Amino acid sequence: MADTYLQVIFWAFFALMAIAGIRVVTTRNVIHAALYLVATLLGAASMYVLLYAEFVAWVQVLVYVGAVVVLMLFGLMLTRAPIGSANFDNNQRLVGAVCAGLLFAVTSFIMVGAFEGQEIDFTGTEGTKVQSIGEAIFSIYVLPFEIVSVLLLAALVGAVVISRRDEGRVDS
Amino acid sequence: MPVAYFLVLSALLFSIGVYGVLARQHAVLVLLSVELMLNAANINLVAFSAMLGEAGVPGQVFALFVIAVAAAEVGVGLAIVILIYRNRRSVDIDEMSLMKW
Amino acid sequence: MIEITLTDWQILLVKLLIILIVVPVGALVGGYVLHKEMAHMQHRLGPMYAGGWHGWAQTLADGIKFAYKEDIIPASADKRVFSLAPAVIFVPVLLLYLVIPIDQNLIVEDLDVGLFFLLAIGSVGSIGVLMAGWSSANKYALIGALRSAGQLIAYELPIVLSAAAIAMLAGTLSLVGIVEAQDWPYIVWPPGIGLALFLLFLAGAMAEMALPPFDMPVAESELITGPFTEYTGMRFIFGFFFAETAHMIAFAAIGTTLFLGGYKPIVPWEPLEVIPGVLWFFVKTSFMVFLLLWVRFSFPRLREDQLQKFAWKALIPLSLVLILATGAWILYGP
Amino acid sequence: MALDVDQRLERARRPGFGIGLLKGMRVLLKHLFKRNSVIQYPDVKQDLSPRTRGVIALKEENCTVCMLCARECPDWCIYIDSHKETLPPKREGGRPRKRNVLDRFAIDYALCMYCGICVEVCPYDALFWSREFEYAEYDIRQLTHEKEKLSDWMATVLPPTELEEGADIPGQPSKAAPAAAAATQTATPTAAATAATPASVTSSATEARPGQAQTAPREGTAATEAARPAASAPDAATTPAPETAKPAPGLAEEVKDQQMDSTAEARAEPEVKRDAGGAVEAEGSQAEVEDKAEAETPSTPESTAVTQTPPPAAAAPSRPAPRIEDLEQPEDAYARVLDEQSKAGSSPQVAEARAKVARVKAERAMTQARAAAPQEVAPTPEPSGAPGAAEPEPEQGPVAPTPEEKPDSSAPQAEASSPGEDPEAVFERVLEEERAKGSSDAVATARAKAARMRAGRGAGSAGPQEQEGTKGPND
Repeated sequence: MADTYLQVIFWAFFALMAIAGIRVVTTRNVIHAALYLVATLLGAASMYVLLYAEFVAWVQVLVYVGAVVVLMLFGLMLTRAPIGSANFDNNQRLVGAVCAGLLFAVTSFIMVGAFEGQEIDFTGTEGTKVQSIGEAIFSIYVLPFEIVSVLLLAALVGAVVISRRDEGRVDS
Repeated sequence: MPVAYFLVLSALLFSIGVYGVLARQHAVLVLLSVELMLNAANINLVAFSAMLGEAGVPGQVFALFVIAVAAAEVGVGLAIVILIYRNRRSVDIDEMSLMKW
Repeated sequence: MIEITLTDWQILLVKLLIILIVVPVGALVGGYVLHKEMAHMQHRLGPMYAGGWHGWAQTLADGIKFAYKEDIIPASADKRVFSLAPAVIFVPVLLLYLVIPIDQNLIVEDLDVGLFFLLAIGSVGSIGVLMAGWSSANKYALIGALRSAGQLIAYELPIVLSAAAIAMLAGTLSLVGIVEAQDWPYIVWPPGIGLALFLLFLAGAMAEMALPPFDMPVAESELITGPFTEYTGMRFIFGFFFAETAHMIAFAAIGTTLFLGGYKPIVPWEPLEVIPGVLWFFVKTSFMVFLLLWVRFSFPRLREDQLQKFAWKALIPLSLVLILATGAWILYGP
Repeated sequence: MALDVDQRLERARRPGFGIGLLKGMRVLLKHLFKRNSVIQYPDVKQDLSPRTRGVIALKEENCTVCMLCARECPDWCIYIDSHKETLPPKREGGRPRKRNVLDRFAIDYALCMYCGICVEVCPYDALFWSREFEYAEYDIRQLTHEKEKLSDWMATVLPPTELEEGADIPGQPSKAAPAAAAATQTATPTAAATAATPASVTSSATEARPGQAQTAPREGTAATEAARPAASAPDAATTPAPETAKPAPGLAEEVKDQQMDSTAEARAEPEVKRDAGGAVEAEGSQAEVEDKAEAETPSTPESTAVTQTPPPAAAAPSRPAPRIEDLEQPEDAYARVLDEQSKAGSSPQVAEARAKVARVKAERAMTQARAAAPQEVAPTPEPSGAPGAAEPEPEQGPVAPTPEEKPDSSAPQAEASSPGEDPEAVFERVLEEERAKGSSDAVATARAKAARMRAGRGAGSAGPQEQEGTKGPND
């Protein structure tokens, strides 16, 4: 019974994500692309909630929607984001579509075949507690965690260095 | 619920991302497509984590790492895009052949 | 005794309905308080006519007036994005109320990651602001939206970090758990750190809501109302005024929950326990609203570069230091 | 003082980081609980000051179409149209008279800048300030208000304010009159001469001025003021040409005397309001005169003083001068004020300054009382002297230094000397008087010398001074 509800919800979000995802790569307006990406990301967050991974879901919303997409929109508006449509595609559209279609066919065929009959059991689970995630990060995965933090620091410094105007040099 | 559903969703998102990377000219749009692909990977990780139940916590941990890396990538990527835009008044990656032989 | 048995879904629906009623009413009252407090602090009277007694119905009248106004969408605007933006701004604010514990058991959903939910949902609104600014096809609106985005990215960090310090102290992300973990001299405990965290949170919250002195995105004198320049009627109300007031009350409630001991009595004294937690919560939230408005009316607007400098050079380093201090307190404190 | 402010600012800036922010918030909190002073305008109307410049009202019957207002208006916002009417001669065989009839009087309030020059300049009291201010229109063209509207506003013109304590009562001889004469140096000699000869005032002119006669004694303070009511009598149409009715300074008394006899036939009842309005004007000018008299150097008032007609005997109803014994000793006053001020929490500098002022006032009061005492016993009998002329020490103003420091030139010479008196005698007398007053030798000698010089020039008495000194130290 509960599974039927979940299935309905899943397919609804599946449809949302598929449509929004396709619009991200086909729309002719950059801002719309970013906004469709927001829809896709929120759909993904909903999927995480569906999978009882609440913490990941909210991290997704906080980092992706709250920061990454805002940054994207910021960058788009700083560069050039006209209202109305423009062509942002190159002449590899057909090639890309064929590649993507093939990829989708192959990967889904393989994965569906490989995980045939594997079920996610939602009954009885309370979902993953934040505590267990925290314990995992700070015990087994503390090295990757530290590496990620160094990576973030490097990215921060790098971004500042790259985008900073050199003093005294006039930009074209 | 079969885990295959989520895997199909993930595959779909990833393919869409691949198409975007191949067919888009605008640098920021390419970045967006890369985000799509990363998210596809995340859905996979979380789905497997849910499938494994209590043993699947590392899946979520890795999803978090992916998100962190994606944030770093976007930060640096956008910085580069803005720098290029400032220098060339264009964000068309097909025109960026400056470093080509 | 009438027994009402409701299924989980029905309970959830009732709760949502209550939120849907309470939040707009709260926003109206909040708007009235805003008018009145501002007026009296500036030695004026404020609204005095609508409704008879001290203009109590002023915000209601405003709302009705806005409902009757023509909904104008600029010709060169991006119509879909333009119409959607107010909803993207308002709905997250509404969602904030879902996890705030009004009393120990009076909460729509006690999420395991309630605090995180608040922070995450609170940051979605900026997408709406960017949408509104860009789709208006108006330079002021776009500049306002960009300022808003920059401000949000900068001030999200102090909020998140101060909330993280609170979570460290409480040892949980659940808001009920955080309230329960707080002991009596709520805000001043641990000494110094608590108050500093509170101030940090206050500054970040005011910036996040784009309240003066951090209201550069909507600076009336420079950018008219920034991203909302082109909005009229109900869209303006929901995107701007309602959202602002509801956001303010929500942040007051969050501040109460995180720092002022939520629904607990002000002092741990036996007779005070009789007073229901809802009342304590209400009193403390009102105080927070008053405080936010007080700060808002006291100070002039910063400049955009001062704002960014303040965030990156003062608040964020300070919050990092405070996180360290909190950790030290947990490890070595009593 | 400047240093003090700087120091205070410096002190205010000093406290630590963030204190200023809290201070700002404290100010707002204080205001939150302060009683609100907002007046809810459309419901509650503010009690505006009597001198509010709301709108200019026109008293149509007073207007003689002299066009002064229109000419003086800096904005040229007054429009006047008129025509001439010929009236039959008043007496058999007389000349037919001509009279201006006002057709249009309009003020464009969209242009008017409310400077009030028209009100000031109107010689016949036809324009008044009204406190009315709610005359907004939907069209800027409708802001040009015609005389009907302007006349309607007359109803909103306030009666003149109460006279100040000690001021002259209309209809009684003015103690200010001689002082005012000092200020009317601009009066032409001929006018003055006319004034001196009562015969030149025609009976018809007096007849025509019942209203003026009422105000005249007061109006004597300034020639132009006195002239106003003449034409403002309601039956001005029947009077002879108004020009002749203009009295010269000092004429007032004559006019009045004659009026006493001929009041019976005064056809128009004196308009109380208008007259009182004149009184207000007179008061204003009187104050001006006082100011002038204070600032005047001794030599200035001479030219007019000679033409001054002798005032009635009842002149100078000055308040009795305080007795010396009742006055506070200057040093006592100094100590008392210093004490009071320091108790009230004033800063030392302020307290000291105020105490000094008090001392100066006390000293002055002493001097004046001393001088007034002998005068009351034996008033100076000079016929041509103004009543106050014998009053020696004029008010110096609050900032005056102690008498010893007083520069000689700033002390108006109040000592009267009748024309023809021997300069040497004047010298001796003034010297004696000054000594009696307690002036220092140098001052006394200097004043005496000045008096001798004036006497030598035959200029007669110095400017008669308002007897302000009698107001005592508490003004």
